[in-house]
Amino acid sequence: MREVNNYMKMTIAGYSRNESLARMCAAAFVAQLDPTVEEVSDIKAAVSEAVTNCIVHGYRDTIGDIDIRMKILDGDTVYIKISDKGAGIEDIAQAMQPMFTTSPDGERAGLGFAVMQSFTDSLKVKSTPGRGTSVTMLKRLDRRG
Amino acid sequence: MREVNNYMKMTIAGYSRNESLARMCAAAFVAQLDPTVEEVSDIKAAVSEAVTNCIVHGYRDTIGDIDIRMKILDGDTVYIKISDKGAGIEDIAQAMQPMFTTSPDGERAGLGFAVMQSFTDSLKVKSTPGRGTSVTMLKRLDRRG
Amino acid sequence: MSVEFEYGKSCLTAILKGEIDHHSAAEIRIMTDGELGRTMPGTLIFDMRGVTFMDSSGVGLVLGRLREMQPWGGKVKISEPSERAEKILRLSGLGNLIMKKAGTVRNAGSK
Amino acid sequence: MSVEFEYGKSCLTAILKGEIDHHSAAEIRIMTDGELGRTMPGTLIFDMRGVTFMDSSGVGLVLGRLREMQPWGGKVKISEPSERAEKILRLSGLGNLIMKKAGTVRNAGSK
Ligand SMILES: Nc1ncnc2c1ncn2[C@@H]1O[C@H](COP(=O)(O)OP(=O)(O)O)[C@@H](O)[C@H]1O
Ligand SMILES: Nc1ncnc2c1ncn2[C@@H]1O[C@H](COP(=O)(O)OP(=O)(O)O)[C@@H](O)[C@H]1O
Repeated sequence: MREVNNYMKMTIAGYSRNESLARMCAAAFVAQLDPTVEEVSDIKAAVSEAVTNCIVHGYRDTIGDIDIRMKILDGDTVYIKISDKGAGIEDIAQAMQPMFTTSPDGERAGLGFAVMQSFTDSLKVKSTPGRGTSVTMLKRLDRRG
Repeated sequence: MREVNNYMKMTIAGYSRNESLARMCAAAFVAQLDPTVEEVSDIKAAVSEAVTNCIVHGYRDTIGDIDIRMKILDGDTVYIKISDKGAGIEDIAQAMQPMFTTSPDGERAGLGFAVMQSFTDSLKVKSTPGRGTSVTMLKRLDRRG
Repeated sequence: MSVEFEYGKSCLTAILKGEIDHHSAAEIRIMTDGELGRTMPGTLIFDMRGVTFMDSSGVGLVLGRLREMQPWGGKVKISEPSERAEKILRLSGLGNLIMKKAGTVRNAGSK
Repeated sequence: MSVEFEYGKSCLTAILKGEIDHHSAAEIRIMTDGELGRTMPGTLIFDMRGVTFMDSSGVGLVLGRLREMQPWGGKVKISEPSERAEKILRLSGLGNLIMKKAGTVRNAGSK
């Protein structure tokens, strides 16, 4: 793996069709670190969950901006911060419990945070009700070659 | 083709390895319009030229931020604006002439603007010496289906 | 994402191809619920061999269909998810719905 | 992007695979100039069959090698560029360096 320092930030509209856009851009960003297929899949899943949460819970029936920041730290760690300016979370500890969901239509499994947690090395959630939510994830890539 | 309204903006660091990042994100953004392979290639080439110019001419031996904005207009037209805060261009008309280049090492062909022009439907260049340059391109996609 | 349906004896198979996220899960749900309402199968099989990406929306999709089929006591099975999809399904306790390659689609309805 | 070199009678072939942009062109240039300096071939062939993307950096790459080979009067040929790469090469008047499938790599050196 080459030592790389890099960053990118992007803002996408909170349409559900942009979930795949976010995943693809995240995968493109980490490509230069020569990650394994598994590492790319982990990052895509984590990004997908975080972006979906902004759309489904943050903005609900409205369309708002989602900010995605990515950085490479120490040449081998991917930093990902995804934030919205939507509804926010009242009780973060409760929200992070596996199977907990406030989704009314029953189509959410309450596993978004669980997936983010199990597919990255570190997850931090900040939120202010009425102001928005940000999740920050770190993923260390295996040093190869 | 589906009627789609969408937008995205991103900022990338002016490292040459991010030329491919910019192309991939642009391709991912237009994917939802169900474009032809040729249309995607046209857009990738145009984005690649504009981003390369920011890196090579705008920032030269320094690393600066490159802004990329994309929008979908009228459901079938891709709007792309790429800008830097670098050196700027003294004489835009001269710069846009095919084969004109200020590249000192002779590895540039002076065809960046020619490619942008021939692969998109509209190209506008704005620049202020010492302040930076922006190129705005429009590409109409074929309506299919 | 594409969905194709195959009908067996009291068994509906939804062959999923592509990526399952919140966006595409909504499309799969609408199409699948249409078929479920018409055919009321004893078993719904999600054939996941062609799924290239799945996040927790896939779990929501399965849970939602289980609920949908409750009125007539229908079951859901998941056929050949990728290793990664399986990991996510197991996170939610849906591991017991998974059919591996050995237990093929044909004898799933009787299980 | 990857570059492989093949040596023929007074002919060096650089087999390019992947994407040619300003970033990768720099890598190709360094490797190719190393080989050129060692072997001083009469003809350098860029084999572009495996090139999946090319912007005007590819033209700069060709022009730069033409200049590099000027001291000994070497020539550059471009073998089987894609339709799109060809379009860009023709924009710059390099169309006459292109070898299509009919004129194969073998007899290019004598042309
Ligand atoms: N960006 C967000 N904005 C507001 N609420 C959120 C956000 N992300 C998560 N939540 C809250 O946390 C809960 C659990 O999230 P998660 O574990 O991703 O499961 P799910 O998305 O399936 O509900 C959500 O149901 C919601 O109440
Ligand atoms: N973003 C930019 N900042 C400063 N100068 C630029 C920029 N883009 C283009 N130019 C000027 O315009 C010239 C022509 O550009 P172009 O047609 O892309 O050819 P090339 O990049 O091969 O030089 C460049 O050589 C440079 O002088």
